[in-house]
Amino acid sequence: MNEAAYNATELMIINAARLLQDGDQVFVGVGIPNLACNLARRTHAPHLQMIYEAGVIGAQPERLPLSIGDPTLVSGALAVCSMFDIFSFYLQRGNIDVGFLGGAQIDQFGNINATVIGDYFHPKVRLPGSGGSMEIAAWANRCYIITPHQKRRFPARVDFHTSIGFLKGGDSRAKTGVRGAGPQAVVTNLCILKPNEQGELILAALHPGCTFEEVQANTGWQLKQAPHVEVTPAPTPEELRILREELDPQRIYI
Amino acid sequence: MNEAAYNATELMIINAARLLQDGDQVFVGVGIPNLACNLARRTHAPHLQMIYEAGVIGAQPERLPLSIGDPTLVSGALAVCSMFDIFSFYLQRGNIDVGFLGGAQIDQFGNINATVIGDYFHPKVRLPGSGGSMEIAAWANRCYIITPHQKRRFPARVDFHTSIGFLKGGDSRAKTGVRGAGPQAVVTNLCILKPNEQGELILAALHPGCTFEEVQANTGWQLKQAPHVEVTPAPTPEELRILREELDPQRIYI
Amino acid sequence: MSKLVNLNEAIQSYVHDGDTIYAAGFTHLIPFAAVHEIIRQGRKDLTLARATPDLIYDLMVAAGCARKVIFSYSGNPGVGSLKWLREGIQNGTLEWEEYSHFGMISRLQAGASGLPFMPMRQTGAVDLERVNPQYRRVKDPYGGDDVIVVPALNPDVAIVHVQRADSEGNAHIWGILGEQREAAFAAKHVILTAEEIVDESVIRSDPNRTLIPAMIVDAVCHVPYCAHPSYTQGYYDRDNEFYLKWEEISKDEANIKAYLDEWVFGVRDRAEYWQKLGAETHSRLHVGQRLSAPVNYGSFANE
Amino acid sequence: MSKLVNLNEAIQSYVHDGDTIYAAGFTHLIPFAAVHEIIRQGRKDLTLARATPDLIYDLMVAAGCARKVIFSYSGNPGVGSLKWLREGIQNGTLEWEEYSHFGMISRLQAGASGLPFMPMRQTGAVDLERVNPQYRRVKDPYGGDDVIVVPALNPDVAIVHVQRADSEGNAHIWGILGEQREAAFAAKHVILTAEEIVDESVIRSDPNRTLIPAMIVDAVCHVPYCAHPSYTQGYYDRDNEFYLKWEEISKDEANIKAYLDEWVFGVRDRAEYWQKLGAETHSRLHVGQRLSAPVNYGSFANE
Repeated sequence: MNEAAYNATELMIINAARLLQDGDQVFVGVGIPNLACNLARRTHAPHLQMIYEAGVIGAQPERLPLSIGDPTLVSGALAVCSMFDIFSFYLQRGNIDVGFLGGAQIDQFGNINATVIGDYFHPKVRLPGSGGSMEIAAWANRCYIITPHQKRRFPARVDFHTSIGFLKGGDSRAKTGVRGAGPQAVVTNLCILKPNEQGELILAALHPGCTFEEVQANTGWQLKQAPHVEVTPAPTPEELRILREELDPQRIYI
Repeated sequence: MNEAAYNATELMIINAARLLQDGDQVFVGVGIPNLACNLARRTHAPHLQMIYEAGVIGAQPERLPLSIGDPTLVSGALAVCSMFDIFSFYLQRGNIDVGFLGGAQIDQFGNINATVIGDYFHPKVRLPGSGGSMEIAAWANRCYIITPHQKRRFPARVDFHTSIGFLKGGDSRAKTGVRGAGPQAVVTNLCILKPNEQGELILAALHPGCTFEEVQANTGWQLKQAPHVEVTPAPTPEELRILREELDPQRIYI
Repeated sequence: MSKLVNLNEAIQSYVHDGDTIYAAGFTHLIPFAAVHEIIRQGRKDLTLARATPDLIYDLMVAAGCARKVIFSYSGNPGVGSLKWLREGIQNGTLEWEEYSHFGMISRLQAGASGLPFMPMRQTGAVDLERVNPQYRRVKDPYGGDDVIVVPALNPDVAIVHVQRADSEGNAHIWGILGEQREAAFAAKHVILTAEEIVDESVIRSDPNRTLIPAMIVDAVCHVPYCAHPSYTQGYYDRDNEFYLKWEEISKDEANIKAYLDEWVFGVRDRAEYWQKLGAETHSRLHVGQRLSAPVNYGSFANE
Repeated sequence: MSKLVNLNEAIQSYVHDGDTIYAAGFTHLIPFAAVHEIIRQGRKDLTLARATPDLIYDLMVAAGCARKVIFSYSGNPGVGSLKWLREGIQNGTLEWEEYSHFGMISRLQAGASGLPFMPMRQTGAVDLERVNPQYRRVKDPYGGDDVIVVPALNPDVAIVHVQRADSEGNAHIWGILGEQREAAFAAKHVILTAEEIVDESVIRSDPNRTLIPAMIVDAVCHVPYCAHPSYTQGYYDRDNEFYLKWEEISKDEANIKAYLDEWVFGVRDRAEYWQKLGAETHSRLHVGQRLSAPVNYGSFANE
């Protein structure tokens, strides 16, 4: 990775932005997903729409929000509704194209643990819990996970299924009857993992300068590789300029 | 009945108004119930509040509405919500004190038929159906029925239970688990019927000049009488003045 | 991306023979213009779902568009009955499926929420359950009484009239909300008709008022006076005289044919219909001004 | 009939040791002033229910008011964790019951609707179901997949902050609505706090904005700046600096005690608290004006 040209966070944001499509209805959290959506809107996906679990649709924030319930998300939004409505009429009904997920642990099948390290009733570390992610993972048409690549974050099996990816692989997700297609990519500072046909996360693309060995060393299972592992195009000067000058000029997240 | 002094409709409205209590939250239809509520508000129950199944709370109509969805009910109301909310959060939750009911048939136990005369699948006369009355009858704390007293309207058994009173009497209503106390009075142009402890409608009060025989002749079952059948006080000049001059000056309903 | 089209194109694209349609609106905002257009286009075998069929579905039944009605109150509210519906049911020429109001809107709520059903407390009135097998029961897994459930209703098309919308279909609605929102979210396609097409900035000035978002809308049609003889809060009054006259207009084949010929087939669109109503009716339905107090959403522009 | 009382009287009357309380608001309108008053009054053994416990419940746990929390996301949103809650759970000194956001608000929706439970579609994530037996399953009587259900939550008291209310408790809310309305309808008692007490005519000018009706409200308290460090849309900004500082303020017994002594026990009420915050904070939290476009409800006065 060319540390001089861009940092790990910028790299993840830019690669996440590229996965978004024009017209996507995106259920978005603050921080990196928010920046990725705004970058996509300013580049190839001007009609992408951001939806917040707090009940805000089509936000046009005048400043970078700290929380998903920030007042700047509301002023000038297209619509605001109750949380019950956003989860019922939007997410459960199938109106959300993309969900972003994160967590302390992501496993070989894209399952996520954001609840607890250790035993649930006698926790070693208690984490915040599901929030909206249990339903987002199940019901958004596609999900993306953005996370730094560290071995402790990528165990073979998570301690707790806060939200599911492909469960145990094969047709185990489909058999639960959930409507969404599950996690379509995990974007890290080293690479992009994607599910193969069995729902197992495999190496799909390396960021410039990164190697399979580096990725494997930071992954808790024997990582498979796609037949043709791609190399992601380096962040362009224009992507970096928008990110740094327009979206996060105070460098709160990047 | 002193026909010169007041007509049957005025008599029913005034007697219905007297049954309402200050502070009652009343689920109200247009026409006679609407006039009864407005009369009660202008006499002994200034804090009575009218709620319409269309989702209007605390209406202050500038003119007499023709339908329960009239725009004059909305302008200046305290609150307007969706129909789903009015039935869920207000009625089913138990926030409604009084409901008004009507129908083509009312039986010995206060059950109402507003659906069909004859067989449901091969109707002799098809009536409008439940609308909100199935739930109002079950879930309002108290219900009142206002109807002209005619034999065909008071059969011993209704052809169809659109909404229930005391079902077959005894504890049969309580056993259904519905929360409301059921019909507390039937106000007609001849008398007031009230349920006895078995839930059977019996003669509780006669309007001035009316007789038990007259009531019995217009009722389809052997009518019991309360130990002390009262005589309702005649409409007062003030009640009649408010009704005629303030509430329905164009005599649409009265 | 603008979705503005003429109402006749929208009907052509989204309403097909055999569809289940939900023309929304409880007394308020009933989209009569859209239904007149459906009749003009000669659609057949429709299943017509509405809590209150109102004159709008009585007219469609009379015009021969309907195979079936799904409803919860089939009267002319505050006036009387709906002759064509009533006779269709009595004669067995019209299929029907019946609920209470709460059952009907609970079906839409389930449909709008992506759920298979919605629960309701029992009412003790079991006759409707007996005649309509779509009413079912579910055990309360917490040990209370059984609940009654109704299945999701997901119409092929919902037609929803609103006060103002932008060209993509983000819509402000006020006044009686009925089941507008639930019908729109439940339906597979949404045709939005609006009194006014406004700039997106008007919508964005009050996002809490946006009850229907563009993402669920397929077509946006600018149709002033779409709701007459129903009404649009703040735009024109309910034509109560028309509702009272319905008994006469609908009383027999000859009368209803005359009405259809004159007011549906005899005009090209709603603009012509409204002109034809004439100045006296326009003035009778005029409403005065009574504005909402504004609210401050706050500006967060960089100082 | 006016229900205006001081906040301390309202807390005294409606919040009792051992109660289940729901201090509503998703990020927005969180009633910090009410919770400071509960702490000042020394309430014990409370069950604290909120989708996001946020700093408000972390503070209550630290102050020793809580026996149990019911929640769906226990972080400091956008910042980090809630130390006192986390340690209470880790050490086993605090009982807890956990849901997803949708599970939590579905519990309120059931409670607000007078239903025993609400159904949700399956998510495949069964671990929470396994550890929380309040999650149950119900067969779909129409033959689809089982649905997940959660039981009604009916708190003893909901505390709901709003922008403006009349003296009886009819309240306008705008901006993020969270679960304000559901919590109020679900609760046995409702304490309403408001930035402004307005004349009933302001409420009546926009009835669609009235999300909470007086009939379910027990006490109305006029408490400007009630929500700080949370915010009130259009009145003052979220104090993000305070949320960022929480890590430090809450980091140990000494720090949190100093905070409680100074900002909770050290002031009489919210007016004193707000004064104490000082002019710089006031100016930092100032929001500009961005008004909603008015709507016309129509006047129907007799001509």
